[in-house]
Amino acid sequence: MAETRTLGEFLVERGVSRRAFLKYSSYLATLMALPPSAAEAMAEGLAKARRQAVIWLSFQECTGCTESLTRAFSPTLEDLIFNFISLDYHHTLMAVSGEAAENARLQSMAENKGKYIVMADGSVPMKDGGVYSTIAGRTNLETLHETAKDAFAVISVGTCAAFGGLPHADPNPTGAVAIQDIVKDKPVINIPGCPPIPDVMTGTVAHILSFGKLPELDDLKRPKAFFGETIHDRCYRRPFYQRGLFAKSFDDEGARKGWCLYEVGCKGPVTYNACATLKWNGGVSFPIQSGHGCLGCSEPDFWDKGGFYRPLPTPLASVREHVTEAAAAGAVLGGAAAWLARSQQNAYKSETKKPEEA
Amino acid sequence: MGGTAMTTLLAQNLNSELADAVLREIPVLMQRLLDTGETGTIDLRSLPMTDWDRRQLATRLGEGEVKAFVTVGGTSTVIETQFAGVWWIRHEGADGRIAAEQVVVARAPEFLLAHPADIEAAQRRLSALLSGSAEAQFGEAGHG
Amino acid sequence: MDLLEVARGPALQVSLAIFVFGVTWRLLGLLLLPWRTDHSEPRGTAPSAIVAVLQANLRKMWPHKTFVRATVFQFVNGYVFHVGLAIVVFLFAPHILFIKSLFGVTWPALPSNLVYAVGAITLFSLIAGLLHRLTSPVLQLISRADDYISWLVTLLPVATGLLAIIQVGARYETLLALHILSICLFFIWFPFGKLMHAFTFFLSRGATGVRLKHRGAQI
Amino acid sequence: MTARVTASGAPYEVQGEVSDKDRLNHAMRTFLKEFGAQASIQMESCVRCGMCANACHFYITMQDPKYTPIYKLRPFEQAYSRHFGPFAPLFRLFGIAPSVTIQELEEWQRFLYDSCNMCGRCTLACPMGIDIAELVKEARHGMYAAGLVPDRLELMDRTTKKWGSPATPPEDFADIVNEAAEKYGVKINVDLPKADILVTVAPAELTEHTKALADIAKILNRMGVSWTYSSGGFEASNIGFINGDVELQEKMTRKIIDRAIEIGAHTLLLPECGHAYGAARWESARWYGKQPPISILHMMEFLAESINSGAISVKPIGSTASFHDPCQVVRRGGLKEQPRDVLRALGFEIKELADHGPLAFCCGGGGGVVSCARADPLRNRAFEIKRRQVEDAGAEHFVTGCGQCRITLTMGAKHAKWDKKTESLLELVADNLEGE
Repeated sequence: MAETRTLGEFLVERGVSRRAFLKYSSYLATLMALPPSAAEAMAEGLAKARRQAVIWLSFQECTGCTESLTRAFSPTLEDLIFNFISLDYHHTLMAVSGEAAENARLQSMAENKGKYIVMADGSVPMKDGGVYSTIAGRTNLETLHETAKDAFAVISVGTCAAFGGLPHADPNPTGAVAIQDIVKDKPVINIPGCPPIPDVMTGTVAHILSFGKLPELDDLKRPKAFFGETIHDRCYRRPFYQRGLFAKSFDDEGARKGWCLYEVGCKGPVTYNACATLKWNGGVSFPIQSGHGCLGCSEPDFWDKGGFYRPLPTPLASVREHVTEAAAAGAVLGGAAAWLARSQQNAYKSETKKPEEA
Repeated sequence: MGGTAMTTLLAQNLNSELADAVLREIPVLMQRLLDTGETGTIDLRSLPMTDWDRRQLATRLGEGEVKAFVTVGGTSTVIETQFAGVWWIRHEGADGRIAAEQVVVARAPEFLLAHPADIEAAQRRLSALLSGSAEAQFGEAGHG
Repeated sequence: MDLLEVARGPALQVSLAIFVFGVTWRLLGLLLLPWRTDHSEPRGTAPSAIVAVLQANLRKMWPHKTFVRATVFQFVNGYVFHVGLAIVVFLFAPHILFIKSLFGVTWPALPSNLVYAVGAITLFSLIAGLLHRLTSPVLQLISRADDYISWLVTLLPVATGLLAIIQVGARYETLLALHILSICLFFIWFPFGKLMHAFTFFLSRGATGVRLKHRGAQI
Repeated sequence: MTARVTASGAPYEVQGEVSDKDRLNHAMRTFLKEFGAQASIQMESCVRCGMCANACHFYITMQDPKYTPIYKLRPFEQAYSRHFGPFAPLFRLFGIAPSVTIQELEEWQRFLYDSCNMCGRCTLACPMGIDIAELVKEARHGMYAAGLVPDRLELMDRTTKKWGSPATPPEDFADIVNEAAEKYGVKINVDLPKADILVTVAPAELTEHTKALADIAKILNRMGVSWTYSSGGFEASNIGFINGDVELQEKMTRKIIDRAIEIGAHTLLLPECGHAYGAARWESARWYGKQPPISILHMMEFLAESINSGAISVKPIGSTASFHDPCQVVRRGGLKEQPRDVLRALGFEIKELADHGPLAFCCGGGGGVVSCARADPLRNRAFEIKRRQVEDAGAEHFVTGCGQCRITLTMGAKHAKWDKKTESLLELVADNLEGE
C-alpha cells in the first residue's frame, strides 16, 4: 500500500524513538564495517525514508531462506526492519490466500511502480517451457518478468536465486537458472548462502532504505560489506592454518583441539561470506566453530565442486587413469624413438663401411 | 566442555594488543573534540578484538560519574568512563545479545540526546494531554 | 565452470597426462638406447657400478674446492632455490594434500609462515639467477630459449603462490587458480626442456662416475 | 688440404674434395654412429649453469665466453637434438633445432681442436657430471669424417696410416733404437721373437728424446726381465684417438696389442705418453669386445710398481719437486699416487702445485693442440697458469710423466723465457738407479 509518511513519522506514532534508529544504525554499521560516523547519517536517512514496499517471490526453493529470515524475527533489534518495510506479498507466507494474495501483489506493483523491491528466492526453471514450477497457473519465468518489470531493484536471496543453486546442480533436470540470468534491465543484488545470513538480508535492505541506493557490490553482485572477505580470512582457526596444525579427520586429536579443517575439505579460503563474523543462531556459532568445514555455499556451483570433503588443493578430476594411458603412450613413443635411433645408427654403420669394403 | 568450545574460549582469551591501540587512539579523539568540537567514535565490534581485549580496555578506562540505561529494542548501557568525555556504549538486543559496542568521545553521546523529532512528537502528545484528549493518544502509543 | 575449477579439473588432468607422457617418452627414449659397456679391466680399487653411481652423485653435491671461488654464486644460489623449491613443494600443507591425492602418501608439513618465508627467499633466488644469466657473458652465450622458459615456468608457481598468500592483484580463488595453472604450465614444459635434469642428473652423474671410478680416477 | 677463414674470421682447414653437403652428412652420421645411452643422457642434462667455463684453462686465461667447454659442443648438441634424441622428430617437425650448417662446423674447428685438450677438467666441474671431454671426442669423430681437422693433425694422420707411426717408418725403427743403445751405452732388445714385456714408444722418443729409449732399457735390464721393442708394434701414440679418426685409432691399438700377444708378452708397457694410456688401457677393449689378455701399464705405473715391489731401487736425490699431472693418465687415468711414490722414493719432498692430482691444470698441449701451430698463441697464454703455479710451489725440480706435456711445457717455458726445465720421471729413475 502506498505509504506517504516517512519512517520517522510512522514509527514515532508507534512510540518508537529516534534512539532506536540510532541504535539500529550503529548495529548495521558494525555489521557492514562502515565507519562509526556513518551510523548517525544512516539513522537520519532511515528516518526520512518512506516505508519500502517489498514483494517476495518464491521459485524453485526449499523455503530455507525464508526460514532463515524469519528466524531473525525474535523480539530483538533486528525486527525493526519489519517496521521499515511493507511486505506486500510473500508467496510462502501467504500461500493460503490464493487469488487475494496475487491481487495484493498486483496492487502493490501498481501503487509503488518503479519503487518496490523484489526479493526472490529459488531458481527459475527454463526447460520445457518452465513447467516445473508454476504459481497460480503461471510459470515462474512469467511471474518474474511481470514483477521485475517495474521494480526498483531485485534482490536474489539465497544461492538458488543468486547462482542457480541446488536445482541448477548437475544434471540440472529443470534447466534452472539464476534470477540474474533473466533480469537484465534492473539492478540485481545477490545475497547468496544456503541459506543466507538473516542479518545480511536485513542489512542490505536497510542500506538501500537509509542511503537510497544499492550498496557496493562485488563482481558476483554481492554486497561487499558482507562478502568482501573469505571465511578463511576471518576464521578464528586461521592461526592454526598459519602454524600448519590441521585436523586430519573429524575425530582425531587435531579435530578435538580445534585445529584448522583445511585438510578435511573446508572451502573457507575460497568462500566469501560473513559467517565467521556474524555467525548463526543469534551469534552462537558457525559451521567451522561447530567442527565442520565450510561448504562454500555462498559461491556459484558449490554443489558441483568435487565434494565437500575433498581438500582444496587436490585435483577435481581423477588424473590417475589418464596418467596410465599417458605413460603407455609415452612408452610407445619413447620405444619408437630409441628404435628409430638404433636403426639409424645401423644404417650409418653399413653406409660408412661401404666405401672401404668396395 | 567440548574441544571446540574450549578453543573458542582460548582464542577469546588471547591478548591481541588491540586494547592498547584503542587506548592510544582515545586522547587523539579528545584533542580533536577540544579543538573542533567534533565527536569521535570507535566501533569495538568491527575490530577483531577478543573478549580479553575488551575486558582489558574496560578495566583501563574504568567507570566515572554517569551511568545511563536506555530501553529501546533491548537495553543500551551508556557509561561515562573515569575520563570525562569518554563514553562506553553497549547496545543489547532484546535477547541480551550485544549488537554494538562503541567508545564515543563527546561532551554527551548523540544517543542520549533527545532528537528534535521526538521532542516535537512529545510536545504534541503533552499538549494533547493537557487539552484533555490524552487517553486516546496514550492508548495508541501503547502498541509500540 | 569457473577458472579455479578449470585449473583443478581439466587443466591439471591434461597437464599431468602430458607430463607423464613426455617424461616417459624422453626417459625411455634414452634408456632404451644401447648402453656402452666398458670391457676394459677395472682398476683394482674400482667400486661396483652401483657404488660408483652413488659416489658420483654424492660427490657432485659439492664443487671441488678449487672451483668454489669462481662459481660460488651459481653454487650457493643453486642450492638456495633448489632447497627452497623442495621445501615449498614438499613441506607446505596444501601441497602435501595434493601429493597425497595423487599417490596416497603423506608426511608432516612445516608451519605455513615458515614456508611463506622460504617461498619469498626462493623467489629472490630465482630472480638473482636470472639476473646472473642476463649479465654473465658466458651464460649469455650459452643460454637457450629453454633456459628462459624453464626459468619462467619455475618462477610463476612460486610467484603466484606467494601472491595467493598475500592476496595481492586479484581475489584469492583467482590467484589460486592462476597458481595451479602455472603449475600446469610447469608440468607441460617439464619433459621438453631442461627441467628434465631432475630425472637425468642422477644418470648423467652416474655415467661419468662409472667411467672414472672404473679407472680408479676421481669424479 | 686448404687453409681458409670463416666469415667471422676464424681460420680453419679442410681436407678432401667432397661437397659441403656430403661433409655435413658424414659429420652427422659418424658423430652419431656410436652414440650410446650414456652420451645421450649427458647431451640432455646440461642446465646451462656455465660452471664449466671456470674449469677451462683457455677460458680462464682468455676470459672469452667462446671458450666455455659446453659451447664447444654446440653444433653437435644441435645435431644430436635434431637427429638422434628422443624428441628428434619434434625438433625436426617444429624446426626447433635447425639443421647444422657446414659453416658452423668450420667455425667450430677452432673450438673443438685449437682450444680443447680433452683434458676433462670441465667434467669435474660440471654439477650434472657431464663428461664434456668425452663428448668433445665424439664430436671430433664427426669433424674428422667431414674432413675438417687442422692440417697438421691430418698430416700426422696420413703419415701414421702410411708408416704406422707419425715419426718413422717401421723399417727405420730398429736403427733408431740401436743408435740410442750405442749412444747411451745400454743393451737394447729389439724384435726378439718372444718376450714377457713388449715396450712401446712415443714419437718424440724417436726424434728428440731418444734417451728415453735407453732409460727404460736400462731399468728393464737391471730388473733382469724378458723384454723387447718390436718394429711390428712400437708406436703407442694414437693420432686416431686425438683426431677423431676411429678407424685409425682401432688400427693403431690393435697393432701393438696384437704384437704383444704374438710375442707371448704378458705386459704391454706404454711410454711416458698421456693419450696412449687412454687409447690402449681404457679403449682397447672396445675393439676386442673384451679386455685383451695382457696387462697394459703406463710407464709411471710400471716405475712405481717396480720400486714399491723392490724390483729396482733408486738413490735419493734429496731435493724438492713439483709434479705436473698429465690429464689422460691422472685425471682420466686414475694414476695419481704412482708418480708421487716414485718421487718420494727418489727422496724428493713433494711441493704440490695449487691445483694438482685430478684437478691439475692441463699443460695446454694435449689432444693435438701442441701439434697445431695455429693454436700456439692460445697455448702460450694457457701456459701462464702452469708457470704461476709452479713458481708459487717453489720446488727445485719440475717433473712430469708424459712426453707430450714435457714438450708443451718446454715450448711454453721457451716462449715465456722461463728457465724452468721440465724433467721426465723415467729419466730421473734411470739416472738414479741404485748400483750405477
